[in-house]
Formats: sequence, structure tokens, C-alpha cells
Amino acid sequence: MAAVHAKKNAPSRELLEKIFRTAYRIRVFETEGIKLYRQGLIRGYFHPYLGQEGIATGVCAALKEGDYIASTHRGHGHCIAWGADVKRMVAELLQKETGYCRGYGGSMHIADIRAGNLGANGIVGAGTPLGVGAALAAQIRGSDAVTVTFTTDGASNNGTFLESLNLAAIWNLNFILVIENNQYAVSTRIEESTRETDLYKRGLSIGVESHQIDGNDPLAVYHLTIEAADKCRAGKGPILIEAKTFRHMGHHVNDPGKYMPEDRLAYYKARDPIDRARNALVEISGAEKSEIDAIESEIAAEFEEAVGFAKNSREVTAEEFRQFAAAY
Amino acid sequence: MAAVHAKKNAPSRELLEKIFRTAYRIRVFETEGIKLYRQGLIRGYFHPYLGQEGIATGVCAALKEGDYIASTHRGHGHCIAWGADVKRMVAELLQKETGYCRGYGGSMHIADIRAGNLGANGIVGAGTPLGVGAALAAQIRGSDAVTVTFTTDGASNNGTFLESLNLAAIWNLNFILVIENNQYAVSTRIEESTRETDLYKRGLSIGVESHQIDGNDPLAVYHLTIEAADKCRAGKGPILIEAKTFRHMGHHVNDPGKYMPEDRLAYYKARDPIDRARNALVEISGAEKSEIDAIESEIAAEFEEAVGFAKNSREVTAEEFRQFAAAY
Amino acid sequence: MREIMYREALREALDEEMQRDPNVFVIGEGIAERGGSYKVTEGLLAKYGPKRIRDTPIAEAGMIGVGVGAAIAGARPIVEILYVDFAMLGMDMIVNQAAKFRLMTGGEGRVPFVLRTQGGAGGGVAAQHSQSLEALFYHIPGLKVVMPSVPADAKGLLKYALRQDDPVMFLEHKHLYMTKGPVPGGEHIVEFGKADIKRAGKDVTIIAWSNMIPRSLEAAESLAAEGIEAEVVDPRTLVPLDEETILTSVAKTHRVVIVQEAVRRGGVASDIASIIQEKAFYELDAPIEIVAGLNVPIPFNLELEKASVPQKSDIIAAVKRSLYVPSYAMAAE
Amino acid sequence: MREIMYREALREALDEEMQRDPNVFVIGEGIAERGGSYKVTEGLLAKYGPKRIRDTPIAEAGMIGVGVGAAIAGARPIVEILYVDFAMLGMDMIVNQAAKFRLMTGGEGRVPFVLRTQGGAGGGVAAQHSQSLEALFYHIPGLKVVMPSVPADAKGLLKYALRQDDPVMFLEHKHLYMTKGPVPGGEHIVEFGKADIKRAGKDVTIIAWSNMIPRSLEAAESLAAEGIEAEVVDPRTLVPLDEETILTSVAKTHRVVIVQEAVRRGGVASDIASIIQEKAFYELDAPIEIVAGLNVPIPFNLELEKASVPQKSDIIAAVKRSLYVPSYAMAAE
Ligand SMILES: Cc1ncc(C[n+]2csc(CCOP(=O)(O)OP(=O)(O)O)c2C)c(N)n1
Ligand SMILES: Cc1ncc(C[n+]2csc(CCOP(=O)(O)OP(=O)(O)O)c2C)c(N)n1
Ligand SMILES: [Mg+2]
Ligand SMILES: [Mg+2]
Repeated sequence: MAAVHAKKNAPSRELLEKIFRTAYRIRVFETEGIKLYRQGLIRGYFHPYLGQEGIATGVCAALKEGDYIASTHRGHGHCIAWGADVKRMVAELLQKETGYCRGYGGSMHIADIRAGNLGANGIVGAGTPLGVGAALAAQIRGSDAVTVTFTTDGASNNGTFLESLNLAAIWNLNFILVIENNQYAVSTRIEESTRETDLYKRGLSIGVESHQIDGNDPLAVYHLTIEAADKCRAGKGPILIEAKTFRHMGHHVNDPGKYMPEDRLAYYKARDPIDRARNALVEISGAEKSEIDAIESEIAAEFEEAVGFAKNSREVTAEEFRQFAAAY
Repeated sequence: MAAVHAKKNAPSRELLEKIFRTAYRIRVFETEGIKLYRQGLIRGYFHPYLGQEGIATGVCAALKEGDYIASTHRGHGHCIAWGADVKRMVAELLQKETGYCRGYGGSMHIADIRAGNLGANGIVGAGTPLGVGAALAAQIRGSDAVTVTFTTDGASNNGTFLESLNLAAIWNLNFILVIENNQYAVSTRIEESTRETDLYKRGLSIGVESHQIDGNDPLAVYHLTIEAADKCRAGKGPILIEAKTFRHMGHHVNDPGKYMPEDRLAYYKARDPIDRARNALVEISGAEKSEIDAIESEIAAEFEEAVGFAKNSREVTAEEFRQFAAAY
Repeated sequence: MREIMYREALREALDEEMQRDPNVFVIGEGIAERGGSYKVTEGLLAKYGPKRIRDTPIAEAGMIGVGVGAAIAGARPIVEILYVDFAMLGMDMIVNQAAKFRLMTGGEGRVPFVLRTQGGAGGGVAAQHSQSLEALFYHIPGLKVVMPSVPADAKGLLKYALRQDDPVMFLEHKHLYMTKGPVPGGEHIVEFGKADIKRAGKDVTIIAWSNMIPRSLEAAESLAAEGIEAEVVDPRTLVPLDEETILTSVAKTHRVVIVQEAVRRGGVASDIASIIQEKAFYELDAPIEIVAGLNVPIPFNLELEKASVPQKSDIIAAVKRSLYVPSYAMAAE
Repeated sequence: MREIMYREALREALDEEMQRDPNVFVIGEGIAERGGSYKVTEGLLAKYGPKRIRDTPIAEAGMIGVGVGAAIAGARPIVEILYVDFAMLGMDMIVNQAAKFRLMTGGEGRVPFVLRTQGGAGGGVAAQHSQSLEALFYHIPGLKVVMPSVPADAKGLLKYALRQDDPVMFLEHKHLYMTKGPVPGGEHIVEFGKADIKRAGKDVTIIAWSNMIPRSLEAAESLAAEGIEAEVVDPRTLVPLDEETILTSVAKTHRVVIVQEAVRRGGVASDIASIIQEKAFYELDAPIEIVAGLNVPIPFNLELEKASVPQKSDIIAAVKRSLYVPSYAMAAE
């Protein structure tokens, strides 16, 4: 999670590789995870981050150790970008004791508390007040830590959006709200949910510096987040970033997503964040195809290993769980 | 409540007198009501509308029979402007069976359901979804009725504001949200609650036509509401009106309001809505002082009569109440 | 009699009532084109149009509040909340507005509002999508609380709900939507406050609702094989509660097991137990047994999820404890 | 021992804990300069500054959520909600976030969060400002529920709350703030889960909490004049509940009256009754009596408000019914 600072026009190889690795790791996790789901190894809800990887990747690369993130119901990408151990993530999805939440949480609650990832959330919009709270805690203990809450277009019509961003504003908190505007809430188009689809304007209306950006461009997201975090640490927070993006498939694994127009999908697939991260690495730093291949194989192998780890892990027993429950 | 339409620059005597009468009736109700409170005849909360009369007066004069209003915790003024019987209002505050709510509601829940006043509300912000709901009901039954919710600067930072105004917008409802921005929430200055004190901008940010107006000018409020209601009935709703105003005293009867700066108070008292309504009647329609005096005496007498009525009314008995409760 | 699914029965009720009364309309997330997550509203958009079947943004407080406002203004809204867990976002509108409006207006204002939602554990949807929260609504005077267990009740109770004037929390169960059962053709209405004896028996009274009815009936079958005849009473509506039917059954069996999926602490089962011990103290030959969920949020892991809510074996054990079947009696306490 | 007011005792607890732990801070409406509606936080702004004592806009969901988030991130927030009724606006944050976070994170995440608020009827503040809603929180696993009745408990329990790691619903009563009582000087801490016998007696066990403690003690005095010695047990914390002390008292008196201000249906009293009948079935010589609020929202009219919540005479009557004092026994049921 250590931020790799870089001038806007001369990103380092290190940064570009880090960004590509993260984005690709998310892509593999989701693609392979869906296979595990289809095999019946994963139950419950699974909301893939496919197509949106540029946002978590760019944002998290810009943050520092000690910072916090809070996530959404579509939280695997944020967790990975934050540096989580893929082994423990797969174990969580496979409801194993070695998972981040001992198998009590699952996909919708995946978290990495010790590292400052406050977790995914099954309640749309709930991550915003929680993130503002983390930012408040940091301010109270005199830390310059920044908190990012990833939120969604859907959550922007929910009361928590207004209430918590307004609190962050009046308290000048080191808080960045990243709206992942993928333009759908399940099958509902954003145009059906609000007249003003430029969501960043809501930040402006309560005096919060607000930006709109192409969420499929991880490098641009990175640079904007660096700026935003710097401003926060200089006492000029909070900041709102609306990152436009699109899902590559339906809302969850079992949603065929038939309602998503093919031309829009094609448009966004032509701007695939993984391709852009890869291209940046190749074009700006001159990475060789063989190097790219090596990275990709390495990440694929890492996932395979994680599956093995998870499969070999045990589940918490009912008896152990009853003991845990006794504290309630 | 029948709207008296009038050209902007030539308001009729009828309209001007109606506006003055309403504003003055509210002023008397609150001033005399506070005395009853101090005599111990009224218990619980009593939030006077003193200083804000221009808003309810102007808005309600612009509405029609069949329209709806929903009010705030500071709801006497709206109730009177909507045409309520002062007798039954005083009876309600005196917890009598002849009150609008049989003495079950009191000041914070005073309502006149049959006439379309959905009532005051003890929960700041709650009137907004309720009003939007009434507008939705009207739309569903094909009526062109308009609903106005009176809300407050304090409520603008609450989630219900965003959620319900947004619903009204996507459904193009005949809904007008009137923010009575008196710049305080109890002792908290608006500047402490939000960075952007121009509250109408929040409407703009979600695509709602929004206006700011001097709430102490009842005639201006009237004209703007006429326009807004016409637009709604033409399918161009909802509309937001931020009416700036100031209380003439503390938050409730027992709040000395020491925190209100004297110069601000003087500024607003110099723009007293009652004076402006009276002046308009005198200056535009040439009403005589004797006519004004007659109106004022009439309204004072009406209040006296209402007090007599209320005092002579009985309370619901515990036994009757238990019977009522049996349905629960 | 024809057999249809629980969700079809609900759809029939909506369809018939929308046909009958133009004031009935439905709002919710993904209920129009998509037909709702559990397909209850499927086909209604085509039939009744976007005015009366409309999608909402993700704004539970707003949509519940708007529903309450519409009801106050004389419409008959049904607000569908995807999971009962999300109703927590609209609790102010439920508790402080819908439930209290009638009283606050001196009886003048009424709120013919129906909130349809579903609860219960199953399928690994974890802590925020698995709760059984009926006790929260049960405690708020002014709300009716309905929990149908079979398609016929689902239909008849929903139709009744849409014809009366107080706010109704209509709580379905995610596991019941695809279950089938007989539903009479033609007009079929089930009044509130009438318990249904889902199985007659003489040895013990099992009181259960919603998804605990099928589970209790399975337990009763197994017990019958051992010669124990359980009477299974389904209140169907928790508010109003049919105390009479319950007390009559207790007077016959003298032993009571109450089964709820919700957590043990502060659940509706406790309240029913408190009523029985008060009104039928001398009828009881054994402590009232409560079989309920563990006092803990529901975990994701499927085995642990199962361990968190009552299973058939738990019901059987409780019945045997209440009958002092040796070896079970030991386990009591 | 020195006598101080309930609100002073709370203020001392806040002051001492803020002094001790820089992570403790308070947010709420009008709590800073104005010192809070009940003056509990008066003087703290001057002492601890605007960083740790801060006013909020009217945004209950937001402020509760922000408090929960701060707690997760290691601070020790106290969120003051003016009326427990308004906590309904933040129910999602209480029920779905604060209470579940520990489980959802496999036990890793903790939420040292305290929500201070007040409930209860009195003074004609009507339906939306008079509720007793402890049963709602009681039913949600993961929350602790604290209801102090006297200044010493208020202080000691609040200090304890600020030193443990689970979310606490700290429910005060609007009528108690100005009541006085002895509070030990120096460090005074009251652990959760320890009931206090506020009056010893042998004939009947009265279980009550919060404002029903003074009322029950008055009733007990009157009963003593008639030769009936009531034992008044104050659980102080409803979660965790000290079952042992309750069952010990029941084993001594064999008669139980539970008094709650909240409405009868689905209240905590029902749950305590269900526990007693389960665990002390053979000890009971009479049905457990529950004295509780009417099942109706609280009306504005002062006489009707009074009729809606338990009065001293109701408690006395229930005790006499449970003792089969002739003429009262008739009234039973
Ligand atoms: C408060 C709440 N309401 C409804 C849901 C059900 N739900 C889960 S995801 C979702 C759509 C979310 O859309 P959006 O917020 O835009 O996020 P996206 O799925 O597009 O990432 C809905 C309605 C929920 N989880 N929480
Ligand atoms: C949800 C909610 N929170 C807090 C309160 C307590 N309260 C009553 S009035 C008030 C201040 C309201 O200020 P504003 O909304 O600006 O209205 P005004 O009193 O200025 O008319 C507060 C905090 C309440 N009634 N409801
Ligand atoms: Mg979306
Ligand atoms: Mg104000």
C-alpha cells in the first residue's frame, strides 16, 4: 500500500508495474472466482468487479500505510488493491477458518481490518459514514491518515451520502469519497434513478471539492487520488471523485445482465482498464511481452495456490461457533 | 385556501387583505399562545413561528382546494395559513377533546387532515417524504393537486431531504419543497452545519428547479409559489424554494435565544413580515388605518373566543382513551 | 384444489387487488421490468403500467416515507423492501410516522400502507441479509404484523391487508417463495387475527410461523411415528394475535413449544410465552419451551448458518423435554 | 456519602474517562456550547475543546454511522441522540453495522461505541418523544443495553461502557436527570451484568429498571405498610442480563411482578418472564405479572399520558394479584 509518488508525465516503471499487477490480480481473482462459484464452491452473493478494476487499483496505489478504506458490496477489488493476501480471500469465500473473517463474513463482508480495510458492506451506502468515522478517528488522534470510501452511483441517492459527506465537510476531514459510477444499480439505469447523472455535482452543492474522471484509466485515477490525498493532508479535505465505469457482466454471478446494451458494453470493453494498465507498462516503460507474460503467469499461479490453500483449510465447527456466540 | 390569482404588479385588495389577515392571525396566535403557555395551560413543546409568518402566508395563499401541505415541528403558522379553525387549534394545545387531534397530538402534531394538512411533525425532516407521498398519490389518481412540504435549514442536512426530493424529481411530481431557512437549528448556526449555506443549490444538483427568496416578503413568496404551482401542474415539478428568514425569539418558548446576535435580529425585525403585509395593504390598496385596526381587533377577538371555546371543552377521559387503544 | 407457489399466490393477490382498486400501487427496487428479486411482481408492469408499478432508487427511508405519505393521502401503496434487514433504513418512517399517525391525529388520519419484505436465513447471504426481525415491528403499537407460511395464507392475508386502514408489515420468507400449496380459486381472503391449526394433535402444542411451520410439521410427523401427537398452531398474524386459539390448544395439551427462527432474546416467542403463563398458568404441566435462533448474527458459513437457526431435531428435542421423555428431560435447562 | 444528580453523575463519568483516555470523544446536537438538552455535557467543551466535544447537524443516521466508523478505527466515540425515538433514523447503523461488525469480521473487528440517549414519557412531549424502546435493541445480538436508575449506577455503568469493546446502547430517562442520589467519590465503576437489589424483601420479587425503579420503590413502601415485603431487583443492564440474581430472588419469594414503562407487547418484561418460567417453573406460586405501558403510542394529553404508562397503583395491584389478596385476585385476567 505504500504510495509510489510519481510525476504525472513520467510514471516510474515501479508504479506502472504495481498498477498492472494489481489490476490483473483483481481480474484473475474475479474470473477464476466465478468458476469456483459455478462449481458450487462459493455460496451466497458474489458481485464481480470485472471492468471496474481501474478504480480500486488507481486509488489504492495512491494511499499510504496507516490510511483506511471502506468498501462496497462489490468489494473484492478494493481488498486486493489494498494488498490483501489472496489466499485468505479465497479461503473466506470458501467459508474457511483461515479466511479473513473465519468464514463468518463471506464476499459481502470481506475485510482486512488490521491493514485498515474496514470491509465490504451488504448495505448499499453504509460504507460512507463508516469511512467518515475512520477519518474522524484519525483527526482526533492527530494523525494525517486519509480514508477513502468507495461508493456507488446507487448509493448516491441514499441519505447516508448527504449526511456523511456533509459531516466530513464541516469537520474538514481527510476523507475522499470515490463514487464508482457504473451507471447501473442491478438492472436500473442511472437515468431512471436521478435526473442529474453527473454525480460529482452533489459534492459541489455542499461545498466539497469534486471531480469527475474516467474510472477505466487507472493511471489517471492514481494521479487524481494523489492530489486529493495531498490536499486532504494539507487540511483541504474532503474531496469527492466520481469515476465513470461500466460492469463487464451482470450485477452478480447469477445475473445474465441482458439489460446492458451491447454497444455500451463494447465501448467500455474497448477501454478495458487491464489493457490500459498493460499498455501503459509496455508503452511508457517499455516492458517486454515476455515480462508481461511472466507477471501474468505469476499471478495466475498465485491464485491457483490460493485455491489449494483454501481447499485444504478447515471450517470453524458448530461447537466453536457456539463458543464464539456465547459472548453475545 | 382558494388561490386568489393576481398579476405580479397589481395584487388585488382581496389578496392583500387575505395575506395580511393570515399573517396577523398567526402573529396573534403565537403571541397569545405563549402567554397561555406561561400560565401553565399548555404543556410540552411549543415552537413559535414568530418572524417566519411571511412564508406560510405567501405559500398557502397560492394553493388551491384539494392541494396538500405537510409541516414541521414549528407548525402553527402553516396550519393557520391553511385555513384551520383557530378554536380547534387552541383546543388542541389545551389538550381538549375538541382539538384537531382530540388532544392526542398537541403542538408538534397539529394537523387538519380533512383539509389536506398532513400535519406538523416531531421528527425533523420527516414531512418531506410524507409530502412527496401525497404528491405521488395525487399523480396516481390523476389529480393535478400540488403538495407543499415546509421544511427547514436543519432538515436539509438530513438524508430524507436528498432521498425524497430525488424521488419527486424522477417522478415529475407536483411537489414544492419550501425550505424555511431561519439560519438556526436550536442554537446551532447554519454555518456550523454546512459549508454551503445557499441551500437551494442542493436542488439544482439533482436536477430540480430551485429558487431562493426573501421569506419575510409574503407577497413575493406568494407570487413565486403561484409560478411554482403552475409549473407543477404543467408537469414541470418538483420545485424547490429556499425562503430566508429569522426567528423573533428562541427555538421554543423556554429558550431565551441568547445566542442570536442582536444586530441580525434587529435586521430581520426591521423586515417584519407582518409589517410588510400591512404596508402592502395600505400602500397598494390604500386601506385606511381604521380598516386595519378593525381587522386586527377582529382577529384578536377571534383568538379570545377560541380560548374560551377551548377552556370550556372537555378532555378525553382515560376510559375513552383505553377504548381507543383497544384497537391497537 | 389447484396448487400454486407462494410467490404466485402473492402475485395473484396483487393482481386481483390492483384490478379491483385503482388506488393500489407498488413501488420497490427492480420490481417493474425485472419483476422483483423473487419474481413476485412479474407481469404486473405490462398489465398496470409504469404509473402503478414503479422502480425506485436505493432509498429505503425515502420510499417507505413516500409510501406512508401516499397512504395518508388516500392511496393504497405497497412498498417492497428487498430484505427486511434494509427496512432498518426506514425505521423512523415505520415507527414514528406510519405507526403513530392515527393516534397523533386523534384517530382522524389513517395509513392504509403495506410494506412487503422477506426475511430469514438460508443460502449463505450472511449477517445483513438473513435476519428475522418481526419482534421489532411487533413491539410498535400501530403496526399489524403478518407472517404467512403457505401460499393460501399468503394470498388471503395480502388481499385482506390491502383492504384495511392500518399499516401492515407483511413479512415473507425467502425460503418459501418456491414452495407449493393448495390455494382456492376465486376470491380468497384471510382475515387478520385468526390462527390456523396446521396439524391437529393432543399431546403438545407447537406454535410457529413463517418458515418454521414446514419445519415444525416435519418434526410433528417424526414425533407421530413415535406416538407423540403434536398440534401445530400457526398464528399467521402476530399482530393481532389470536390468543383464543392458542389458549384453547394449551388447555387441551398442557404442554407448549414455541418455535421461531429469530434469535431467542426478546423475540415474539417470549411474548407469547408470557401471555400463556399469565392466562393459562394452571394449565401448564411443563415449562414452555422456546426453540429459537442463537443470540448471534447469522454467519456466512453454511454449516454455521444452520447451527444458528432452529432445525427439526431441535424442535423434536424440545417437545420431548416438555413431555419429560427420559434422557431429554435431563437436557432441560 | 455525597449526593449528586443523575446528570451530574453522567457528566463526571464523561469527564473522568475523557481525562483518562484521549480517544474518548462526544458528538451530538447542541452538546458543545449549549451543553446538551439535559445539560449532561455542560462544561466539557471548555475543558476538552471542540475537537473532542462537537456539535453535529440534524443527521442521526450520519452521526451514528460516523461514530461506529470511528470506533472501528480505534477511537471511543460517544454519540448523544437527543431522544431515543430519533435513534430510529440510525437503526441501520445500529443493527446492521455496529451490532454485526464483530461477527462479520470473524471476531477481528471491534466496535467500542457508546450511544447515549434518553427515553420515557412525561411532560406532554407526545408520541414521537416519549417512547421506551429498549426492546428493539435488546433483540439485536451484539448490542449491550444499559438502563441506569440512580446516579451511582449511571456513573459507574457509563465508565464501564467506555472501557469495553462492544457497542453499548446507554438509555437514560428524561425524568431521572434531576434526581439525586449518593455516588461514591473516587473511581466508581459498575460492571455490566450485575443486578442490584434496590430493596430486600421476602414476599414478592419486583423486577424493574430505569424510571420504574423509583416508582416500584414507592409501591414497595406502601405495600410494606400493609405488611407485604417486596424485593426490588434492578438488572441495571438488560444485556447482559443477570439471570442468577433474578432466579435467586424468585426462589426466595415465589412470586414475580415485572414492571416496564415500555408497551406490554413484545417488551423486555416478556422475555424475562419467559426465562423465569423456563428456569424456575417449579418455584412459581402464581403467574408472573407484567405491569407495562398500554399498547398504544403515547398521547399528548397529560392525564392520558399517565394512563398509558405504569403508575404506582398498578404495581401495587399486580403485587396483590400475585399474592392472591382477595378482591385483587378477581381482577387477574
Ligand atoms: C440499502 C440496500 N438496498 C438494497 C440493496 C440490494 N442491492 C444490492 S446491490 C444493489 C444495486 C447496487 O447498485 P449500485 O449501488 O450502483 O452499486 P453497483 O452494484 O453498481 O456496484 C442493490 C439494490 C442493498 N444491498 N442495500
Ligand atoms: C430527527 C430529529 N432530530 C432532532 C430533533 C430535535 N430538534 C427539534 S427542533 C430542532 C432544531 C430544528 O432546526 P431546523 O430544522 O432548522 O428548524 P427550526 O427549528 O429552525 O424551524 C432539533 C434539533 C428532532 N425533533 N428530530
Ligand atoms: Mg452502480
Ligand atoms: Mg432552522
